Amino acid sequence: MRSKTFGGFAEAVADIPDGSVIGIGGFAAPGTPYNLLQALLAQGAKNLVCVANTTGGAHQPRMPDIAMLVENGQVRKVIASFTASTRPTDVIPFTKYYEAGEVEAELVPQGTMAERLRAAGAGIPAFYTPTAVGTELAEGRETRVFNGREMLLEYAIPLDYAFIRAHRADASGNLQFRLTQRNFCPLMAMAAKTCIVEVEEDILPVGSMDPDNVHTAGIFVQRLVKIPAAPDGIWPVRRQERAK
Amino acid sequence: MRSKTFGGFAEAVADIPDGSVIGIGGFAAPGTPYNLLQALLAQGAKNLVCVANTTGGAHQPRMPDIAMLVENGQVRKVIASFTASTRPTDVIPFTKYYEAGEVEAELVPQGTMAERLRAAGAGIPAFYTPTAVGTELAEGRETRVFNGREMLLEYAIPLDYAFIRAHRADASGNLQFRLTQRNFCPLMAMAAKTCIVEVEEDILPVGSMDPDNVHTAGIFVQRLVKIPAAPDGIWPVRRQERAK
Amino acid sequence: MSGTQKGWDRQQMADRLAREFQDGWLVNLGVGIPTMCSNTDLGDREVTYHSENGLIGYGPVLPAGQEDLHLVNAGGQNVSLKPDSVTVHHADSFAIIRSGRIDVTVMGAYEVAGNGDFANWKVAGQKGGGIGGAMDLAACAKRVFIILEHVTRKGAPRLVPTCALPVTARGVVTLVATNYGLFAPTGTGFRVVELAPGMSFDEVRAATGTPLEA
Amino acid sequence: MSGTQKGWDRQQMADRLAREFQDGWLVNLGVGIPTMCSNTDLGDREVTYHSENGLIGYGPVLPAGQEDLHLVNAGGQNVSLKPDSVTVHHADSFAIIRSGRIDVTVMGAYEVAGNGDFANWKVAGQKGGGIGGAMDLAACAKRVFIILEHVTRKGAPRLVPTCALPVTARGVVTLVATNYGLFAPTGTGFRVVELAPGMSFDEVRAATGTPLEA
Repeated sequence: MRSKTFGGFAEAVADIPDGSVIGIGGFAAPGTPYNLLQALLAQGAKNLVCVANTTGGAHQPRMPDIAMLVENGQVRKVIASFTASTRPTDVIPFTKYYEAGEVEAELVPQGTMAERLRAAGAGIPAFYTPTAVGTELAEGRETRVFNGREMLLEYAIPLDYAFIRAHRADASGNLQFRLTQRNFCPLMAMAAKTCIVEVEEDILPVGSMDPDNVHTAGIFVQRLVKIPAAPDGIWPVRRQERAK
Repeated sequence: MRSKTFGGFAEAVADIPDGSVIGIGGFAAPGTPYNLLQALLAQGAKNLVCVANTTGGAHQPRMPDIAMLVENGQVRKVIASFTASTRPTDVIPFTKYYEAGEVEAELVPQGTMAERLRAAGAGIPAFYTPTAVGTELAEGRETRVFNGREMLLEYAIPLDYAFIRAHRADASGNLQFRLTQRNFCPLMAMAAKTCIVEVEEDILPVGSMDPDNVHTAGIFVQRLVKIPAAPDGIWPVRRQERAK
Repeated sequence: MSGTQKGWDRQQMADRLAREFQDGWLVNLGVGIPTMCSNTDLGDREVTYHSENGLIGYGPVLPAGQEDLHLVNAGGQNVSLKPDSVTVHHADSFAIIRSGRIDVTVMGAYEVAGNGDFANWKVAGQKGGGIGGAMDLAACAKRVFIILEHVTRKGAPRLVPTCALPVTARGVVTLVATNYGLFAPTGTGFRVVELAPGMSFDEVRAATGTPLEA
Repeated sequence: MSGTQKGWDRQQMADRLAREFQDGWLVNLGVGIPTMCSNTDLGDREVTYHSENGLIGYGPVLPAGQEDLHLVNAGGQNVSLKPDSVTVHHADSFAIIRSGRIDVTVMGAYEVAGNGDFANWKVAGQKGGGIGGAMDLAACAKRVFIILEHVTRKGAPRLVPTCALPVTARGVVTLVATNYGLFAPTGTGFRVVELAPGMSFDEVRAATGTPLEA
């Protein structure tokens, strides 16, 4: 079988065409594929649809995020559970471009987004959920009553690519995440035609993982890149270390 | 918090009322809750609906199975992916009662059954699937076209009780399964109001499990019973050991 | 509490709601003041905190320098593990929420109506907003507790007859803590469950935009 | 193969289909003869065997006395692990199937029609049947290969114009191995891909219940 291990991030994202739908894992820092995002900024593909929990925060210093792809003119549409902060004083970088009409956005409740990604990965085209019934998000959309409760019809979100970050991988692409690093990553992997993973630890030989404790099976993973040590690779640091 | 550990199987199933919907985990031997099934045979609850992959096989010696509950007059209906063998020569015990009209059955494709259980555990009342479209199982039922493909509407299967077998448990109910023991067990646990687990190893103190490698979280588990050594507990044995 | 205190501060609002938590509950705390519920001493009652990013059971935020950077709660704070903590992916985490297993979700809000509607994801005139897990939690948790200041900075009531802002969910709020007290929606207004120290019923009623029962 | 051989035996039918497997394929083998595909030597091509009970990657059946009783394939046989094996629960296992990631599923059948329909879950006059994972696999795998005897014990053809038995899925069969050869559905009949040793085209056509192209 062809090796899944790529030598660098540029090589791993080189063939991504304009117009791709890309899911980007991560919730806060854990699981966020900063290195792949940075490589995509350099690669320059345009008219992208980005699916992620957020577009990036208001905090400094900024890490590579979707808002930077927007600033770079690469994004047509974002599907996310936040397009603005809930604190009016916390203006996130994405909002400016969104309010100026330079990018489209689809705002989706977080659990609905997770389930729509899972549905894509599970061959389920659509499902019903109680979330968002009676809200602005459900206006003009199809609902149906089950057991006396109104439910909203939601559709799968299939991805062309998934960008995720994992703690460990073996050469066959079997992945393990650490603590809350898992979040959307396994769902994005399932939903994508091509899943690209930045890996924190050295890539292990096949046979190193307990078959019962693999979080994403290698059949969902196509490309692996080991993250080099800083400053060549991007690694989150503690707040007081950032302040130094 | 109240302890989840019960002293025996009889005690763990004592309060199950007539008419309950009970999911029974297992695929072939692994994960099958033989001890809980035996306790339910003794307990005697009637008009049960049993949800499981099979009703039990044609092989001898028989282990406790759903067909025995049927023979014992305890079952109103079975939901399963097999109500007969695909080999006409392999007549399973359930078939006799089913053909005589003594029990109802709903035949469900295995993947659809798994997904309907997961849906119940995930608060999804219904979903669409390509499986069984164009077959006898879809006759008279609602279908809908998504992306040019006809899909069948399927409903969640919520359970009153789940009976499952796990390899390891800690006192908070966190579970680990071994190899193909997992099968339907985590889905039945999610789908049920009350999940009862027979556990192979000694029940571990809280804090013994890696949080990243728990297969079913304790919040889905209400009752644990350690399986005693044979002959007090039921343990599958290898074929040539059975022949002795 | 001193005799000169008037109303509750943020921690006191959180404490008052946290005292409603029952032994064995699975509790989801929203970002901001609701997080402060985890500081409340519940005596011998044990609750499990659920964070929608796939963390079932977590402990206090760790001090600077001791954080595990792989471990955050829904607010992005570096929390700690408990002995029975479990991590799952986002679909499994929201399966817990959607299947009704969260005993209570505590959230902030811009306004709450007496019919149980509330709004917390979009301010007036804004394009887009911040939903996160709030709509799933609000629609599916067994109980929805809201913490908010009783009035806006301009003095307008936040307990209203009908939400003017786009709602997060309809008819779901079961209990509301403000700096003026604890209130329960009645369908057509609110009932005072408890007044904060130094607050009179008439004073609170005057600051409430919808009928208030004693 | 000796000059006196007429047709293929069970292992040869399995071998012939297995030789179609390409490097890197994810393959699901049904109970019975299809399982024998895993005995075929594929040279340097590597395939991964998927079993619907949540096993991704498995090796040969273990001899008596060496079985791990926690490890079975879909046929209940005690198979062995491979270095990259992964176990998942049933919903994740069928997510793999339903999302179209199985490159080929190989199944037995009672009959196959030239339009790609096939039947393998219910015999005539039976109440109920045995579906297992067959409907999910047949509806969703990229390719459906069928292995069956060319005729019934009574000599009736199993390659038919229309399935008389209730179908498992419609229009999905891509390749059929019988003891008489290898056949591809054409929509209105079958085309001979290869004849088994000792079989003539006319002989096979006479035993086929629907048009056969050379």
